[in-house]
Amino acid sequence: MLMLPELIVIAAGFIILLLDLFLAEEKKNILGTLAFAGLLIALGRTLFSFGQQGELFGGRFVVDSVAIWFKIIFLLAGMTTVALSWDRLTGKTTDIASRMKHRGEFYTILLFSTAGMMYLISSRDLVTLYISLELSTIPLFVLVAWDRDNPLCGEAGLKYVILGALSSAVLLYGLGILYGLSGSTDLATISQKITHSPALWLSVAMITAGIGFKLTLVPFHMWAADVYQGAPTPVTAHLSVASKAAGMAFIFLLFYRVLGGAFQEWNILFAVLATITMTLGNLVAIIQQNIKRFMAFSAISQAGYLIMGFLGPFPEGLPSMLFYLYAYIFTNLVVFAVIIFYANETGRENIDDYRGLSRTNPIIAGAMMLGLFSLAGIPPLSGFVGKFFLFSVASKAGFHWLVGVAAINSTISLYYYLRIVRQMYIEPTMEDATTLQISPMLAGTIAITTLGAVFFGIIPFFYETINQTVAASDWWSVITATAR
Amino acid sequence: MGILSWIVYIPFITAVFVVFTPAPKWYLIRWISTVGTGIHLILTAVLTWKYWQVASPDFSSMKTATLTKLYLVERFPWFESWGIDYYLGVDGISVSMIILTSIVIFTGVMASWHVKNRTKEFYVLLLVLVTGVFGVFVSFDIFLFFVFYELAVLPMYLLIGIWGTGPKEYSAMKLTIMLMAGSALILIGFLALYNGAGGQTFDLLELSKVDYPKSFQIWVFPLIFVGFGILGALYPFHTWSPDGHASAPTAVSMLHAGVLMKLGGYGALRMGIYVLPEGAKYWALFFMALTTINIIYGAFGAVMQKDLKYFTAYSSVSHCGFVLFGLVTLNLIGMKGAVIQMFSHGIMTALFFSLIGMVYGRTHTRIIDDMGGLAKIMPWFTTCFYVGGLASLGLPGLSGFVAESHVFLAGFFGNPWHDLGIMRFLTILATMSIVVTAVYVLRGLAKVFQGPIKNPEFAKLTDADITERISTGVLVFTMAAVGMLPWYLIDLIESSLMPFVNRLH
Amino acid sequence: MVELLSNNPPGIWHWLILSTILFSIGLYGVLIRKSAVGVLMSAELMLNAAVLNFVVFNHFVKPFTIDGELMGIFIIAVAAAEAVVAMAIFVAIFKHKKSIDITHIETMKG
Amino acid sequence: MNEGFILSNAWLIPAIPLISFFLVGMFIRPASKQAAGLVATSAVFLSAACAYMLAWEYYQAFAPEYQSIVPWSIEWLRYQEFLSVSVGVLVDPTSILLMVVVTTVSSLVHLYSIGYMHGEEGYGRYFTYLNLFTFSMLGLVVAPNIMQMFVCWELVGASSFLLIGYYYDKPSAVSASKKAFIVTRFADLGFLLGILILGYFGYHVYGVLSDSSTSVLAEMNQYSSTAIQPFDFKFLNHPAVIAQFADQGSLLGGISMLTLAMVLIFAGAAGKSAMFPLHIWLPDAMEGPTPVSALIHAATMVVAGVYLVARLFPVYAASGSALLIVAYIGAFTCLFAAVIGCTQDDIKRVLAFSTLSQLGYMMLSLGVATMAHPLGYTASLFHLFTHAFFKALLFLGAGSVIHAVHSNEIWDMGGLKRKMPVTHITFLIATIAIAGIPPFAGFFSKDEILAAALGNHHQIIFGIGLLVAGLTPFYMFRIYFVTFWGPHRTEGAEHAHESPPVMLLPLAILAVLAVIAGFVPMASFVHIGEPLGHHGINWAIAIPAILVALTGIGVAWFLYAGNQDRVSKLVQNLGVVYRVIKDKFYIDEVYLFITHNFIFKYISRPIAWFDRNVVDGSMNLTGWATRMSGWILSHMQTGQVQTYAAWYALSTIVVFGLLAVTLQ
Repeated sequence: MLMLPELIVIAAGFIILLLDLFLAEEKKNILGTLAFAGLLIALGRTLFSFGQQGELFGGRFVVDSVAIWFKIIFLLAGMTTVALSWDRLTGKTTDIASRMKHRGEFYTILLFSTAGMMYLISSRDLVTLYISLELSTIPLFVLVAWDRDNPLCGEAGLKYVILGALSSAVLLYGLGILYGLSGSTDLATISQKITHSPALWLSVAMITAGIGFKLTLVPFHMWAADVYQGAPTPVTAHLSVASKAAGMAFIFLLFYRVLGGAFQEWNILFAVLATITMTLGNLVAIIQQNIKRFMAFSAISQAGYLIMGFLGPFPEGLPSMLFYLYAYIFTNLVVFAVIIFYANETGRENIDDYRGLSRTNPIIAGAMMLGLFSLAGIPPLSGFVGKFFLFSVASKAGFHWLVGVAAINSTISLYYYLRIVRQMYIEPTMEDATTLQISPMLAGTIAITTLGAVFFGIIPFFYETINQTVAASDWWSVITATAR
Repeated sequence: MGILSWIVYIPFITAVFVVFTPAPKWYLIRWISTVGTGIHLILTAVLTWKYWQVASPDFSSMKTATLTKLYLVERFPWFESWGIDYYLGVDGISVSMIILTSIVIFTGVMASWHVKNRTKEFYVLLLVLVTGVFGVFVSFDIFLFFVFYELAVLPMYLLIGIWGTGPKEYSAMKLTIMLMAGSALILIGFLALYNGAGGQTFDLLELSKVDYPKSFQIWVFPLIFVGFGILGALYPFHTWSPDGHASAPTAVSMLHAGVLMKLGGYGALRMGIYVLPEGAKYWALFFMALTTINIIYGAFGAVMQKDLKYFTAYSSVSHCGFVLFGLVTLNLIGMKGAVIQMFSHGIMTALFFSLIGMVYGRTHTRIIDDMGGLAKIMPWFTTCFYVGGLASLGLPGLSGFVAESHVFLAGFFGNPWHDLGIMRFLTILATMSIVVTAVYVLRGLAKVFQGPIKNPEFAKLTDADITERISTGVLVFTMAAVGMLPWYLIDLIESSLMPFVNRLH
Repeated sequence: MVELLSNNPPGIWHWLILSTILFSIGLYGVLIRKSAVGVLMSAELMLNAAVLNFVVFNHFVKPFTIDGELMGIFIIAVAAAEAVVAMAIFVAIFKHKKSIDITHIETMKG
Repeated sequence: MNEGFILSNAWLIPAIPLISFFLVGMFIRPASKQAAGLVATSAVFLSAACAYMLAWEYYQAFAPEYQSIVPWSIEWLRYQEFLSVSVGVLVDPTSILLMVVVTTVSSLVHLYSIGYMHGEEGYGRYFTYLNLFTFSMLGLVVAPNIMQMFVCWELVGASSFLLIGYYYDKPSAVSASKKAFIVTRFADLGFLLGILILGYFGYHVYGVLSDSSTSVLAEMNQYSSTAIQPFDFKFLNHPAVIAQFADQGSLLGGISMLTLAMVLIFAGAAGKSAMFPLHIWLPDAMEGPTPVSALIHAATMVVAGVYLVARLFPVYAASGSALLIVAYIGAFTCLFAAVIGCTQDDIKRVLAFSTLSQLGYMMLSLGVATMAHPLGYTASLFHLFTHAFFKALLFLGAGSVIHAVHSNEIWDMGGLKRKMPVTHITFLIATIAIAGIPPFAGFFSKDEILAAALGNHHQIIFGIGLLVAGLTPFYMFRIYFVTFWGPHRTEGAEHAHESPPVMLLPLAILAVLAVIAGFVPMASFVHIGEPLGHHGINWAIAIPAILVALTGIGVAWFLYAGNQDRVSKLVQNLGVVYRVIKDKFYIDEVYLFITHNFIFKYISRPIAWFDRNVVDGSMNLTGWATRMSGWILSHMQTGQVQTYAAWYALSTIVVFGLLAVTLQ
């Protein structure tokens, strides 16, 4: 039963929705557990179905190794988000302002969004593609604007929803043209029908815009900073990993499956996008004060590195990108977990507020430092390994200048990541500094994600598995088929 | 796990032990680190002996070899699909560098005996850093090399930032960023090497077998050389070094000037000249000019310095200039001189910085003019300082002379590919530095130690205690040993250098 | 008149131009309307342009399939959902600011 | 070659002081001062004994034609194949001569110091340094190759630096030691470059020879325990090699490579031997303890330069112009120093200047020699030999006086004749010896020098030599009269008393040597080319020389033996000339100006500034620019959702354009 994971997630969502109506407030902790359990089971099922390939609904829903890898990401992201939002939803945070209400709806919506993402990577048809995309996006609008009493939240939601609508309109227009050119909504068919023509370029441009929105590629990134800053931090974390991964899935489908053949010589587009994305992200991140906004720009620059994998002979970069996606997600979640922990306890969100954290909570500070270094691409952490592979792909494609830009950029990024490290380690502690209590949930999250961030890169098993399974999947055949 | 892995990981294991020691027990931490590094020192001796056993039979056959021969190799596949291996091995150069590092870290731990503030983190970072250094010296897979390389560079930020003095954040940040920019260049170069060879393997020796097209070598070599050169304080990228060394705590300056700056020379030799001989030939003269500037400029810069650490830092710039200068002469004598200079300067500058740290710990000033007449109060320190100073101005019988005479001779002998006239001219310029060095060393030392006691406060200061005597004594002894019996070191490295030279022809 | 129209049914180009015009109007609205609701409506207009595209292409390129119409219907549905969410958010904002003039919603910048 | 024990183990001679240096320095000194002194001294006496043994065995084994042999040597520094430096012992008459001189004087000075330095703090340190010096000097003397000579050359420089700065809390001493080291260092730069040139061409010639005529190399390898190397003197001095050198053509600016190399090397020699204009360090070096001045700055180290030139004499001879430079610089220094010597009041400084002028003699006599008429060579080394004894004696005598009077100023002394008879007699002997009155030592050597100068038709140099032969007795007797005759001028002089026997013994021994040293048939031992045979005194030159000397003494007696107003009147009349001479022609001031006002002000400080502000500044600028651009870019983020939308639409079009362009 290939669709089981998705169904489990959706079912869990509905169950929570219903229970939420009947349960008394003090009993509602069960909901979080349920959500977590649902995702966990789905994850188990997904892992279990490794190696299976297959399709449903006349090939409109396909499961293969790449899809499975993505689903694992989405499920992990969902679980982490549940874990991260736990204290806020159960009102265990020291800082009152950062508590969140309506956990039932929260979990439901989160699960639906996750399900949408899982469908997204499995879809092989414009219709399903679009539907699942919206299914994954619209709940996020809601989540971003979750805290009704917080004007920033509302502002973030507004910006997100308006720009989201705009981008989906543009995307749809592009898809429409694609449909017009090929007369089919089946991706494989489209990829065989299309030929170079200004209309195709226009549609590609529009699709790129749509994808750029989700993937926060400069110059389609503008919503990111404000939304990340305004949204409740767990949601920000979710956006920064899940939504980006969804964007990745989307771009995989469209550029690998549809435009792959025609796409070989379009490297330059990605080179340019990658360059401006990472550069602008890094430069603007330097001067940020609010750490969430800071992480937004850091995430933008990471997207820049990520799409370097598209350069060069086509499927080459695929495993590297998947690998880096994982590395990035682990690492990013470490940082966000610490941010959430700190905000929960103190309600502080500025970089300067992290002064002397290494004195009060050395272990957490250490985890944060590892996370930041991994983001900056410092060996032997996973962030470095991932980057190294991506750079190598670009270099292999002959884009040495791009490698240079990327390498210099990671130096710049090191500069601003070190700003935080400096606050934590070098600056004197705050006057009112005391050792902060950390909830088991967050502690566990931080521990696991940190281990991930460290060992994912050192132990070759992960990359090699990704590499083999992806090679076994039908993505390569598709590419070679359309490469004509 | 073979001996090389032990060599690399003993510091790390020590660090782990330290991590699990409760922070208030700083004396315990101190002892653990001392014992760990002590064990490492012994192990290094064993390694040297083993290396001698296995390698000495080949010394004669290496004369014509064009490919480095590795010993005590440990190799496991790591990322197979990328051709990345966990690949350790040594040749004479690595061994000499390991000896250097092992001595310096041992003395460094001893010299930072009095670090009471956050001792735990201090030793952990120190040991992690030195793990990276050892890793660099033994890894022959350029991915692994790079991993260790950055591992060695980064802890510096915290070490300087937390335990430093003066404008420490600024210096630490500048140092880290500049060095990381350097490693960015190196990364481009490495990836180019990898993909230029068809993207099959990161094995250095395999890559060195590939003969890259000249045009390729011409643009890759400067990336790698400058990338490493930044760490080797290549002019004009040396400016991190004075501030960094001035702000860093004792042991860190020792390690950084003593060992880390050698990574630059080592990398430039191993990754640059060895893999890209054509590029080296193309650029040698240019870099020779730069390094000449290094030598002269550093020396003259040192004359005017007021702060003992800046003083030493500038002299390091000058002396590291000799390393790179020797490398780009592209002949056996020069490269040998470069490696010996790495060793000699490592010991020498470690001695200087440890002494400065110890004296500073007593006088609480590093300003040369504020001191004076310390010789009466601290005879031990004075003696060590003078031995170091004489070594740095190349007095025969101490290690400095062995290296510098090599380098000068090499510059004068020149090589078949470059205009002898220019090379000699540059060499003559470089030789000028021995006078300038004499000037600043003697002025500085005289101001600090000789003459009447400037500050009555100093009269009640004490001379070196036992740990300080051990650490400085070891360094002085090494320096004199190399200076008087240079042939051991020379035999160690010469045969391993032959391939580098033969490849060029 | 009727004959004229019935004899010269509009071809694909007319429809495409129409959809393009719609799209452009929508974009224009998104860019210059002050009221959030207006902006949202313009966005919907753009979506409709896309819908029109699908339907038209379906009719002219693949007359005997329904993929395009299907897509169109879905889009309309989704657009509705999107509108609902957007409206909810607007309401929430209106509670605080007593206005939904989006040019004044600029707390977060830089 | 089966010869005596010492000859086969000649390394003992330098090794013994070295060992004792380490022993004393590390272990004995901390334990007991007295022991340190005794051990150090006895060690040097031992090596002196070895030196005599060696001389004896050598002259037994290798008469009559005294080959230079290398009984012991090991490879020390291997630059590359066929280019390595060995540490060894070269034994030939010249080196033996020097060994004897060095060990003798050194041991006597050690002995003397036991008394002189008694009660000084750092007594042990003193003897440690002294041992170090003796070792390095012997190493220099026995060097079989130019590299070893350079090594020991530096070491003697260092130990002299340490000894001059012995009173390290006395600023004048400190600056003097710095000055000495830096000036000689500057000279050594020339030496080093010379070595580089010689090494380079030597290496090539070596290659040529080993290809073409291996017989030559084989011949060189005779009598030496390791294979010949390009740095070896034996190699460099070999006619075949020199012939090759000669046609190596010119190096920089048309100067022949040989001349250039030799001039550079002479620069080094001039630095050590304090030839004009590098002489400035020697007078200041008198800040060191007096025995040190006696040993290092009179008898041994300063003659190293002469020795170096002598060692490379064939090569110098091959490039005539270099040798000419040697001659004239020597001659000039000889006169220049003597003139200054006439005006100084510090007894040690006078001696220092006399040392300069005597060194000038040695240099000039080397300069006037040729391979055809090598008399000058012998004369120079002969003078070196005799001078070592009487000059050491003078210094030790002066030391004994200073010890008694606690002042260096001759005008603080006076009338010590009766107070310190032994010192007085010995000092007088030395004075006469240096004045060149027969039958004392100085007479013979000086006579030979003058003969050599005239013999090779260097009239000017001969004239200078003769003139200085007059000046020398004048200034020497000046200080003699002022110090020992006349009334006691100060308290110190009042209460002066004779020094302890341990100091007087060396004086006595040296006095004997100063008398008899002249009778050594030097010419039959030390010579270059074929033996000259012992030619007698050339009275045609001797008589005028003696007369000139006697006039000098007479003038000195007239001016200084009686009342002082004659002097003051004379000084009045000379006026500015006197001032200029007394201030040593302001050479030091010139140097000071160049170093401080030029090098420091116009090179070092600008460089330091440039580094901080330009180089470092540019780095900081980069960082600043990065942050700045970030700040500017951040203004794209206006917070206006419609701006974002506009960007969005615009960039979609741009992407389309990009695609359209790239895909055309």
